[in-house]
Formats: sequence, C-alpha cells, structure tokens
Amino acid sequence: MADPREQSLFEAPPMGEQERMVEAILFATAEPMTVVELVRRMPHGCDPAEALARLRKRYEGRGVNVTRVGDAWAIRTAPDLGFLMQKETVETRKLSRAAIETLAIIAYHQPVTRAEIEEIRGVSVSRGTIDQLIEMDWIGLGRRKMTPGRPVTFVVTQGFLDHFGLESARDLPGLKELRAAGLLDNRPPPGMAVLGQAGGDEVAEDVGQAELFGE
Amino acid sequence: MADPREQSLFEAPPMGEQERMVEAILFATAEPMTVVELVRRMPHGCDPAEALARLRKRYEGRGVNVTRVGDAWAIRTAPDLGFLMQKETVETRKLSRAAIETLAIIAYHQPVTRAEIEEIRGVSVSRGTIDQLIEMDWIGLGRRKMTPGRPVTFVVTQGFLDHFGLESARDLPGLKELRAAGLLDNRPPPGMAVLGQAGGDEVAEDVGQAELFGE
Amino acid sequence: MDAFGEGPPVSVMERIAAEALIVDVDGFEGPLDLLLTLSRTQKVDLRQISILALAEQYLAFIEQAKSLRIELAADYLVMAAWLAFLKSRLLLPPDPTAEGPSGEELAAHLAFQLERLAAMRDVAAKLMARDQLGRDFFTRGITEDVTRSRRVKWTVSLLDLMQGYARIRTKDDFRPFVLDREAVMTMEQALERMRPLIGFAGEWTDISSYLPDGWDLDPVRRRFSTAATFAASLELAKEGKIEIRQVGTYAPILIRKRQPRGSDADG
Repeated sequence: MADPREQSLFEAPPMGEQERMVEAILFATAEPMTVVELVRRMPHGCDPAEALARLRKRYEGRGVNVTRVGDAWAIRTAPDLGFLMQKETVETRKLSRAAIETLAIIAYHQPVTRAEIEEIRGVSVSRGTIDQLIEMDWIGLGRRKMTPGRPVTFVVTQGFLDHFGLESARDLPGLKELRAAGLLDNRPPPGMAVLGQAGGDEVAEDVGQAELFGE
Repeated sequence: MADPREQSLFEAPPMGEQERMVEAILFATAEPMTVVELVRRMPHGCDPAEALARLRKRYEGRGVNVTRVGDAWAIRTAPDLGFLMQKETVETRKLSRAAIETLAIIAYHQPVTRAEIEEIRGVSVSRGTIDQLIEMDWIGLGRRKMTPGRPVTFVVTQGFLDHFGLESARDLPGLKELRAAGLLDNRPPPGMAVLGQAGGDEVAEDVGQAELFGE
Repeated sequence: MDAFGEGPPVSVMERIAAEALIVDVDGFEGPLDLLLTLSRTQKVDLRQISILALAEQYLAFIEQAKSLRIELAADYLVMAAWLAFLKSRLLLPPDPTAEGPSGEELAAHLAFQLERLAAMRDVAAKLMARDQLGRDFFTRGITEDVTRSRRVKWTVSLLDLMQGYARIRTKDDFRPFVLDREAVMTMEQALERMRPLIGFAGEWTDISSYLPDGWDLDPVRRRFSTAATFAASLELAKEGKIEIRQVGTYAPILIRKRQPRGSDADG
C-alpha cells in the first residue's frame, strides 16, 4: 500500500481513509484530541472534523463511543458497560463536601473569583480545597477579573468535562433552570459593598460567562 | 437499562450485546485478554469466542483491528496506519558513541567486567553509560567473575536480542564477516562501493589488513 | 476542615427538626449553612420562606448556644447581630429618612443567597451522580501515545553496533581508512583509470603499474589502490577485455589486452 504521506503531497486521502486515521489516533491515546491536533497528525489536506462526524455515527450504540469533550474528542466505553470493568476502576480520592460544592460553584459560575465562591458558600474557601481541585486537573485559572485588585478567576478544565462525560460546560445538569431562576446572576447584596464587587463587574461577568459557555 | 448481570441469571445477553461487551473490555483493559478471561468477566452464559469472531470481522479494514497476541486478543492500530503514531516520536536520539561501543563490547565479549570494557575501549566507561544501557534493558548483570574482588559482569539481555533481531549474541557477525560485508568503513556514501564489496578484498586479505584486525 | 462529613447531614437535620438540644455549631459550615438548615424546618419552598421567622429561629438558636456556654465563632455572632437588625427593619414601619436598603431588600437578598446555596448543593449532587470516567466509563487501556514511543526512540542499528565494535578493534589503523578519503580508491575509479590504458597493454604488465602516480609510496594508499585495481582487472577480464595471470604464489599479477584467439601461445 502506498504511504499516504507521499500521496498527500498531491491530494488528501479519501474520506474513508481519513476516518480510519482518526479512528486509529483516537484509539491510541487516552487523552482527548482536539481537531487541531488531529490536523497536525494527519496528512496534509485532511478534514478530521468531517471524519470525526462519520466516525461518531459509526460507533453509535457500540461498546465504545466517540465522545466530545469540549473542543476535543475521545473514545470511551459505553457507560452501561461499566459493570464489566470493575477491575479497571481507579480508586478516586473521596472529595470533601467543601470540595464538591466548590467544584460545582466553579463549574456553574465560571469564571469565578475566590471571593465569589466564598460569598455563595458563606464560608471561606480553604487553600487545600482549591489546590486539590487543581491537582486533579478539574479546575484551572481563568483570566483575571476586571475589578479592583484584578483577582484571578477559576474555570473548569477539559479534564473536568472528560471525567463527568460532558460535551461542554453548557451541558452541566440543570444549568438552564438555574439560569432561568436567576440563581447564576451575580447579584450584589443591597447596600453592602463589603460582600459585593460593586455593580461594575456585572458586564465583565456576563461577557465572561457567555464566552465560556459558548453562547 | 437493566443491569445485564440480573438478566444473565436466566439467559445470556443477545450476541450483539456480547459483542459490545467484548469491544468495551478489549478497549479498556491494559493487557490483551484471553477468551478464558473474557468468560470470567462477562455475564454467565456468554460466548466470547463467537463475539470475538464477529467483532474481529467488524473491525476488518478499519483503522484499528482486533488482533491476536499469543493466545489473547487486543485492539491494535492497523499496521498501515502505524506512521500516524510515529509522527510525534520526533525525538530520535542516536545513542552516543561511548554507549554504542560499550554495548558492542558487552555483546561481543559477554560476560564482561567494567574493567575489561575499559581495557578494550582504552578509556574509562562512565557510570551514566552503563546506567543508560541498563535502563534501556539492553544490558543486565551477569554472574560475578571468579577473580579477585569478584567483580560483576555485564551481559546483553533478551531485549537487546529482540531489538536487533538476533537469536543469540553468538549470531553477531565476527570481524571477518564485518569486513567481508564492507562494514568496516564507517559510513559508505551511497553509490560509492568501498573496498571489500567486490572481489578486491582478496588482496586486502594480505598481511597489513590481517594486522588491522588483530587476527 | 469539614466536620460535617463526619456525620450524615440528614441526621443533623433530623435532630434539629426534633428540636433536640444539640448545638453542634461546628457541624455547620458557617452561618449561611446553619440558616439554610434552619429554613428547612419551615417546610416550605425556599422562595416562599419567611425571613423574619428564620431570623427568629437563628437568634433563638444562638441564644440557646450561649446559655449552654458554647463558644460561638465570630461570624455566627456577626450574623446574629445582622439578623437582629434585619428583624427590626422588617418589623418597624419603613423610616423614610433612614439611609441604605430597606428591610425587604435585605431579606430578599438573604432569601436569594439561601436559594442559591441550596441550588448549588443540588447541582453538586447531580454532578457527582453522573457517570464518571474511571468508574462508569473508561479510557483506553493500551495507549500508544507519544510518551511511550519516545522512550524507545533511543535507537541504534545493528550496523552502528558492529561498526562501533570494529572501530574499537581497529582503533589505530582504522582512522585513516575511514576519514582519509584521499586514500580510498574504489573499483569504479580504478576501472575508469584502466579502461583507456588497457588498449595499449599488448604485453604482460604488472598491475602495480596501473596504480595512480604516487600511490605506491604511501602503504595505505598502495593497499587500497592495489585492491581496487585488482578488482577492476577481474571485472575487465570478465568482460573479456583483458587476460590475467600469476606464475606463482606471491608472484606479481600480470595483465594484458586480450589477444585474438590462437595468435599468442604463451598465455
């Protein structure tokens, strides 16, 4: 068989071939792969996005599925077959309630500052909690907030999406309802400048969220 | 979806379902799986051999194949797509000359002590070189020499033989053969026949040449 | 850090609901958590909660804690003070001259905070109930990614190995052989040199006379050019262009242009 690299100098391999390539690459790695990474790996002129769409369809209902993780793609076993894999189960560290709540707040309110997390939970966030979530690669730093002191913000990572089987942050359970109920609004306490970050950052907040949730 | 374990008490899952199970198991386990192991993992009454045969057929011509590894089964990249996996193995680093020579001496003289290697090379052998070769699993420790101090000896490993496609270290060509094959020239430029490749080396067999090889 | 985790939260709530004398303030994650727990006893939707009643519940709780000489963290007392203030605001008719937000506004915000915290806890539970990687669905077991192949990339060919060995065993004399290209003569070069000359070789001539000028002075050069010339001679003989002979072991090797058949008897 001709080396596809060679022929690629002239034209992209046929789509069926590209599908096989994406299949091989996704099977080979444990980490989700972005389309950009696929393009870099595959012969010149390939269209991994199209190949991915076909491959995803092909694996529908199978024992393994092509799943979207943010802007990346991965092959994962079908969740209903998890019982077969007990031996593979990795003992995940039990998260404290504080850590779980902090994670949820970051996921639903991202990008969110530490002060905002503390305001929502009503208690201070311990350093260890943030560190643990960062270490698990579930949260990361977002861009700084355009408010006095330019505090850092936290956002959830691709690792978070991958772990919880979410295509994107938009697919967080109950997100729409929370938003409709106004519970994701950044509502400063009336007249209490201490707790709130002043009305000014509401704009920045909106922009940030809209961007992160891809809306 | 009902837990297949439950229904398995009464009857085996349909073959399509068994195929999905085998697919998921082969995908997720770190080791190739034997049919016996599959039987143990899957619900009672399953026929993994049949499911495997179907799965194997399904993956024919795909980017990954169900391949036999000894008496076990695994999902592997289709051989013609191997180049996609090697794309990122750009870090091709050649072994240092010191390491090559040390390795060669061990291969030709095993079991050999460090002092002997140094005597043959005429320079001292750095700890790092030995460590690197051990780490690569190309050399290992042989039995101690029955000489004063009982120094450790080095031998080449199975990994070494596998890498170079040798049945045993005795298969390494001798100096005579090296010369006959024209290998004594360091790097013959393409198209440039060097002495020894034609009948000419019969003359080269003269006294001077013989001296060169210490024969 | 989180004493709550030591006992199931349900039981704490149950005990509170039963109005048992437990004032395990440490069991709460701050005043807001306590307020949220207390609000559950109102058994109404959080959106319809009576903040006034909640404030009273909280203050009663704090009083009870004080009477039991339980040391309360400062923020519990701050919250108590604030709720007392809020309570007075809610009870008294609004004072048009008073500055700042009204009691209703403050109460609404507290209700919002409670509802938001409850919502976050709810979605946190939903999140953790999702299928999780490594527990319910799995990643590739046999990976072939970069790191794996990068490690085996320390590579060397059998050729390198053998040449390395040859290099050591021929250390002293090998260098010029390898590096001094000047001293190397290939059979092709010898052929090229000999072809135009053999036309004139009617008589038996020692092949050493075909060596390039000066090459016979340097032993290394002589060796190579002799070999190359000899190889070229064999090649020419094969082509039928010349004849070769050697009268005895170590005797000079002689060549001459091939003679027409039968014209010379001494071959």
